[in-house]
Amino acid sequence: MPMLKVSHITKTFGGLKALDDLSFSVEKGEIYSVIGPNGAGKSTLFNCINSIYTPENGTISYKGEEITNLSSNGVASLGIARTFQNIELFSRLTTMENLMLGRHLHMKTGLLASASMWWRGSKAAQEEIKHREKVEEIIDILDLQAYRDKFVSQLPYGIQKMVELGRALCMEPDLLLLDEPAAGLNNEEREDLIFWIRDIRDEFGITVVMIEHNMQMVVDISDRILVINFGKKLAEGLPEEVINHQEVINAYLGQP
Amino acid sequence: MDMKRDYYEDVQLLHGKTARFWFFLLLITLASLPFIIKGYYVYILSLMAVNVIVALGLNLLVGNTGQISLGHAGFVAIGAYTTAILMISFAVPFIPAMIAGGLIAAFFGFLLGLPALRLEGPYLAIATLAFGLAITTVIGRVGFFGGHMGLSVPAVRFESLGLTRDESVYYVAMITAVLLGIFARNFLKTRPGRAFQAVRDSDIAAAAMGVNVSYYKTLSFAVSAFYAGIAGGLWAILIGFINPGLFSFILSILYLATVVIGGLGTILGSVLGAVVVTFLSLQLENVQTIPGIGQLLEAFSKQFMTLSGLPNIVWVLTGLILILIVLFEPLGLYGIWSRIKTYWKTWPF
Amino acid sequence: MTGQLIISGLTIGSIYAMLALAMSIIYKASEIPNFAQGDMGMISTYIAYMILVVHGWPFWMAFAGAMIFAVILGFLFEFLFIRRAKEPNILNLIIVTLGFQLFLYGMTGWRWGSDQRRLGMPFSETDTINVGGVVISHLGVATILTSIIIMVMLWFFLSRTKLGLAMKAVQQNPMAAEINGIPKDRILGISFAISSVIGAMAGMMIAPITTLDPNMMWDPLMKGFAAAVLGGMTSLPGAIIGGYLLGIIENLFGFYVSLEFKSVVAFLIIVLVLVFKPAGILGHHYVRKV
Amino acid sequence: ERGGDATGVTEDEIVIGSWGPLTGPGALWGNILRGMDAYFDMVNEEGGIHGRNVRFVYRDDGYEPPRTVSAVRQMVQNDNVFAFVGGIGTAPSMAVKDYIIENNIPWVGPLTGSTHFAYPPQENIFALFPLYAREGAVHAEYALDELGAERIAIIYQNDDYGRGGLIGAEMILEERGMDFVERLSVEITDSDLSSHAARLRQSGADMVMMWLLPRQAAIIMGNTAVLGYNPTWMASSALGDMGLMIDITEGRWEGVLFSMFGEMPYSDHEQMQAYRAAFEKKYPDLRWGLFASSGFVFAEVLVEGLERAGRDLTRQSLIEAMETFEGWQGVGAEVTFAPGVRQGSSSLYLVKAKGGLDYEILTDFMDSDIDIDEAIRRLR
Amino acid sequence: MSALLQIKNIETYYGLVYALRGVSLNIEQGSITTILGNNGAGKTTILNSIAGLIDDQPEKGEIWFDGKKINGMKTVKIIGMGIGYAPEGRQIFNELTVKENLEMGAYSRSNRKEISDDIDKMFRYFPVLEERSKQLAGTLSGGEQQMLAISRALMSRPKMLMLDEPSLGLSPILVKEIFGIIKTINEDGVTILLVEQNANMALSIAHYGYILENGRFVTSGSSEKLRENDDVKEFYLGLKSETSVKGYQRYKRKKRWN
Ligand SMILES: Nc1ncnc2c1ncn2[C@@H]1O[C@H](COP(=O)(O)OP(=O)(O)OP(=O)(O)O)[C@@H](O)[C@H]1O
Ligand SMILES: Nc1ncnc2c1ncn2[C@@H]1O[C@H](COP(=O)(O)OP(=O)(O)OP(=O)(O)O)[C@@H](O)[C@H]1O
Ligand SMILES: [Mg+2]
Ligand SMILES: [Mg+2]
Repeated sequence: MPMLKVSHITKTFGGLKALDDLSFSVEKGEIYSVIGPNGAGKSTLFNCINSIYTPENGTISYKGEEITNLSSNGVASLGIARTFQNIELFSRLTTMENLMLGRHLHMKTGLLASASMWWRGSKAAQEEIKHREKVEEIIDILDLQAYRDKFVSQLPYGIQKMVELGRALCMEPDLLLLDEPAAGLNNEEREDLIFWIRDIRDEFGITVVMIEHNMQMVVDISDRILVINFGKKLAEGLPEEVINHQEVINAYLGQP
Repeated sequence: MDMKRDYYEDVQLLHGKTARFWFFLLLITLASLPFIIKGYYVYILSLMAVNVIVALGLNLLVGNTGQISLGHAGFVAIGAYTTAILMISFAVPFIPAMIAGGLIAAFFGFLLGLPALRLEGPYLAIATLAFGLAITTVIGRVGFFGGHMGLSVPAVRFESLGLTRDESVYYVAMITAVLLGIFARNFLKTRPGRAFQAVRDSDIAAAAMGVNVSYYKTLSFAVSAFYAGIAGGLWAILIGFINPGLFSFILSILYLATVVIGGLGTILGSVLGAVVVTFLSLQLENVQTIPGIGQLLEAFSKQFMTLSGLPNIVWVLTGLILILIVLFEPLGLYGIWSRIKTYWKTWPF
Repeated sequence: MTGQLIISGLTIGSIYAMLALAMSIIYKASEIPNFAQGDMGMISTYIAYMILVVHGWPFWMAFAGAMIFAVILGFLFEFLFIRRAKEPNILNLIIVTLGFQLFLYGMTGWRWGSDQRRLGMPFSETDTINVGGVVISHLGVATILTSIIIMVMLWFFLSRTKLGLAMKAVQQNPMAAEINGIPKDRILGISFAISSVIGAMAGMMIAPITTLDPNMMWDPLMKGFAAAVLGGMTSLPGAIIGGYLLGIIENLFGFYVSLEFKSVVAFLIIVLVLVFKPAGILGHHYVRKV
Repeated sequence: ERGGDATGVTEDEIVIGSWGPLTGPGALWGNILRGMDAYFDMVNEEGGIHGRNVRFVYRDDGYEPPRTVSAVRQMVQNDNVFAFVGGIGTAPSMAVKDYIIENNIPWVGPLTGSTHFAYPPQENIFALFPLYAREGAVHAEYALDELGAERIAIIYQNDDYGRGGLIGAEMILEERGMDFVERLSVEITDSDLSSHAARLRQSGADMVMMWLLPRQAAIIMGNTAVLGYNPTWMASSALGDMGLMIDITEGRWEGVLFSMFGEMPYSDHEQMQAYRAAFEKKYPDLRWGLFASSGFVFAEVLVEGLERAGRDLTRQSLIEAMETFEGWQGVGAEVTFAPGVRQGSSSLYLVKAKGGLDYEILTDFMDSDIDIDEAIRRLR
Repeated sequence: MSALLQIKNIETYYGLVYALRGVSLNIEQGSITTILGNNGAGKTTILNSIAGLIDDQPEKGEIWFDGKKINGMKTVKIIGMGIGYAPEGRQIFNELTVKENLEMGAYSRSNRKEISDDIDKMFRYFPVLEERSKQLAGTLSGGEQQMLAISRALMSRPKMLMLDEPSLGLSPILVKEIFGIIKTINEDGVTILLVEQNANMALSIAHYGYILENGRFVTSGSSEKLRENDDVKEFYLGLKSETSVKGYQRYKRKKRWN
């Protein structure tokens, strides 16, 4: 059973078909990249998967279960995490608080429990402490120690991207959707990112679906690549197949 | 890295000896004040405590969840009327009546939270304004609620504890305010509070983290209304008389102003805002009696304005103070406070 | 009777519509609902009263004087207060407008005392025109016409010049507006001035009916705000339609159903409309894309 | 020196307190306080009361009950007020009533015709303002008996004041087997009354009773005039400030009947003229009218009480002295108090407005003996 | 050639954060100058300081543009002197259409004919914008927004154009094109200040380059010279010989900057 299966989804905006009868599936443990020209419908695809949009046609299923009509938070609770192209951090919170929000689904403290947090042993305090440990782990992995108590709106662009990745990791998802994670990173930082994404897959066993325009990176780490154009599948396959595909070169890569 | 930090420190109510010292000093002061100061000031402190409670709740909604309410006086009204009617018609003792008032207000908060799910900005402002208006209109029309005439609220007095009426109200109000303040602080530090703020900053990302946005939006309305309802009950026994006119739109706006000039999204801001606004609203009229300034104002009035209009100086000053605080300190009184704190910490550098 | 009620509704609705226009102009440029709007109009009306009644000068001078005063007041408000806001956020600015409202309210009471006063207008508020059994006062006709003329003029002005677009740009992203060379401050100043003038006209139109007094604009302002929201908050025709609708609903409901609940019901209807159309009748609901 | 509570009384001073709106929507009534202030100045100039001057403290409450509560507490606890006089408005007075009773502070003439202050009688409260319900009844009787009105409508403010008038008149109409042809309530915030006007015209009433604030009275008269509908208007004493009403109704006030509980402020009554002079001397920029003169009407009674209480002034001695009033008359109606009787006066007379400040007095002081208990029952 | 923009030793703070620690920079008329640097080095801060977007900053130093001192001036004035700016995060007007966004870019100009010609020119650069010209800009895809932001900055026909990571989010084919476009614009006489993460591309079109680290320039020079620099090679161009190993960042070669 594939981890994620998208079949025949269509999403239109006014007259524009952002996704047009698109189908593909992602296997567990894969790093699967989605590429395509600007405006091809890649982000729209992600938005359909995590239910920000509902496609007009077609179905999306996750581990065999249909998720097309769930709410966004419902999708998240099944173990699908994502990052955003334009950075959607909680801007007036600190890095730490942003990351703790990644733990939201794993925590249970309700209003009453949290109101009655009076001593170390109280339920809310215990839970905070426990989940802080997980968060610190992610902080260590992503080298975010220096930014722990900074407000995220004051962080440089690249660090914000890392915090967003960290927040998604804190959810301990099974499927991670990354929308242009390397945009705005320099060479060195991108290298780091490549390691991290590999680690994420190898050590945590998370399946990764990634949208990215940096071909070097895409080719480097993808198991398979999907190319879409005008919302339709243009090509799908192994990296070397795809980058040599003539239509992909014409529409997306350009002549070398 | 073995130098593991104690994560409890971050959520601990009072971290460090100094914090504990000041907090207990504050509690002791609050507890002993009624024996030191005159009755009128005890009354003012009680009034401040009541307004602190409203501000705490409203700040949760406006500052932390990012929703506006121009109808908070409506929740205060619900709390006040529930408390009063339970006490008058059903002989319920004050404390349970007050809690019932809070709960019923919370229920209405939940109801108002539903349309609020779809609305934002001025649209939400109008919806909440309409709510506040509807509550007072209905109360004013229905004889059971005392109509426009209003209700006299029974006095509360804990005689067995040897307290006078003023002292009784003072202690209930103060204890409630401190408790609710700590509650607010506790859930802002933990999961529900973070969810509120996530909804404020980006509802889309919040949902992607698994935060149920609708639930937290309505919850925040309900909790905020609960605070207002409790404050309503306290206010009712404090002034001893309620009528629909008390809970006007202007009052809602004053609450909002309290929160903003105190500092959005902070507990201390709510407290400072409520204390300062209450104080100003009671004391500003006395500028006319300050020697020197009083004569100056009179002379000015005679020359350019009217002498009989001079009492309006209260509004002029209130307006200016609101403007100045908000303009020059976007974080409100809380901002001023934290600036002073950093100044002392870094002094003399 | 229904026809009569609709006409009376239109008359008061025109006042709401003008205030709604005034509100939405500022909102268009800054997302601030200006709660000082009403009292800015009120104090300008007092100026007209001073010129007309106290000094006994002709009406057109009073009118001109009030309008000039309104322009200056609008500019000054923006220049002295709105512009100075550090890291402005909407709530802070709303409180600034409230502060200014209190300030003006206090100043008026201080200067003119608490007696209600009469502002005479060249249009009689009791001489009427009779059209098929439906009567409308001269003042009523003038009020309705004024509201339409203002709307049309504004609409032309904003759509024919860059100003309308620039206002929207400033509202949506003040920082981006500045880096595109759009003079944010000047545009805000202009919108405050325009809306102050419209508010002053509303004040002068309503004062002969409700008497001139420092409290006269609060209720109409709330209705105007509600009307603007009903119309869509940024749409000029929306503001006019919202104002008219509100006036008419109030009158019909007051006559046929209940006087006691007429204001509340008007508001509740607005909320109902909003639940189905969260951005008002002519507003667009923009959904943020990620 | 006799025992008893003499707070606020010193060798040469008596502290008297009051409150009312000097700002805000009710600021119009503020002149009552200024009238009182001018009156106490006058008393002090003439040598005070048994060698003591009155020190008058009054505070602005903006007609908001919570502020009244603060103001009264401040006056009691910080200013050591001996007694209160006036105190404007039903709701604000209601808010402080229990507190003043608890502290047994003499309170003469709350400025409200609500029944809450003398029914049941309170030891320390001496009500002077005619009950709204009585006033409504007087109006109805006059309209029916003297004017022969057949179709009567009423437009009233939806509160204690308006509803008081409504119920009083209604009780008289019921006695005669009649009913209002239309009863319309007005909210204090209403600024458009055209649907009220339409309903009035449709009712075909030949007489309309008006229990409103001046502003709303002007609005409704304007709105009905547009419709070409001109009934006979009969207004409560709260609308009795002719100077104001003539001005804001643009002369439409002419011909309106309204009631008064004291000498007309413009009358040539000698004492009233003296009061007017005193007021205009103290407040040259203020308009003399009903509100200012009411201040004198009410404060006069308190001062008479203080005179009667003698030099040994205590709260108890003042209360006892107040109870000796029997048909005493200053510039207001006759005042009578007794143990268990705390509504000191209740009669009014009717006036008809003519052009400008001219008026015609239509009747002597009149009273109506409606069943107060029944009125109270209906008001609830 | 003379210096169009001159920055003399500016220092910029965000509250207590010391972001620029004495930065000096000369931009020759008609040149393309690029600033490279790590995340958080302060690149955006330099551009914002020039544009006068940070309140009361820079704290020290001077900025001269076109013979006039511009620090302390209002943003609108500075922009009005002939600076176009496509900022970080695009900052488009979300609820205006694509076309309206472009018109706002030309706010300071009044010749309608020329403006509409220029809009057509932008549509030639980025044909997809023409297809989307009536769409609300906020609903554009990320890359489309980026194209819009660049076009909008060009609409004022600036003397100097500041671009903050223009290639961000663009497809490979467009990245190539965009650098081509920048070159064309420059050849039309517009001076360009370019902040980029794509150091390869940036250095391939730039005349001069500066390397910023921690709020200071660590090295600068002509782009040829920089491309020869070992540190630049390793850290910015990614021309390392050894294959990377996991945990590599902890054992980085120390930068020396000669
Ligand atoms: N809410 C919307 N309303 C109208 N059009 C939309 C909306 N969302 C997306 N579009 C359009 O749909 C198309 C696909 O957008 P999408 O964001 O999915 O592109 P993308 O593949 O992510 O591109 P990029 O690489 O530039 O981010 C674009 O042309 C965009 O303009
Ligand atoms: N508003 C702010 N408040 C406080 N500090 C800030 C603020 N904006 C930026 N900083 C700090 O200033 C420094 C420089 O930031 P800047 O955004 O200029 O970096 P950058 O070089 O543009 O990075 P990137 O490549 O990620 O865009 C960073 O350390 C950042 O944390
Ligand atoms: Mg995208
Ligand atoms: Mg940057």
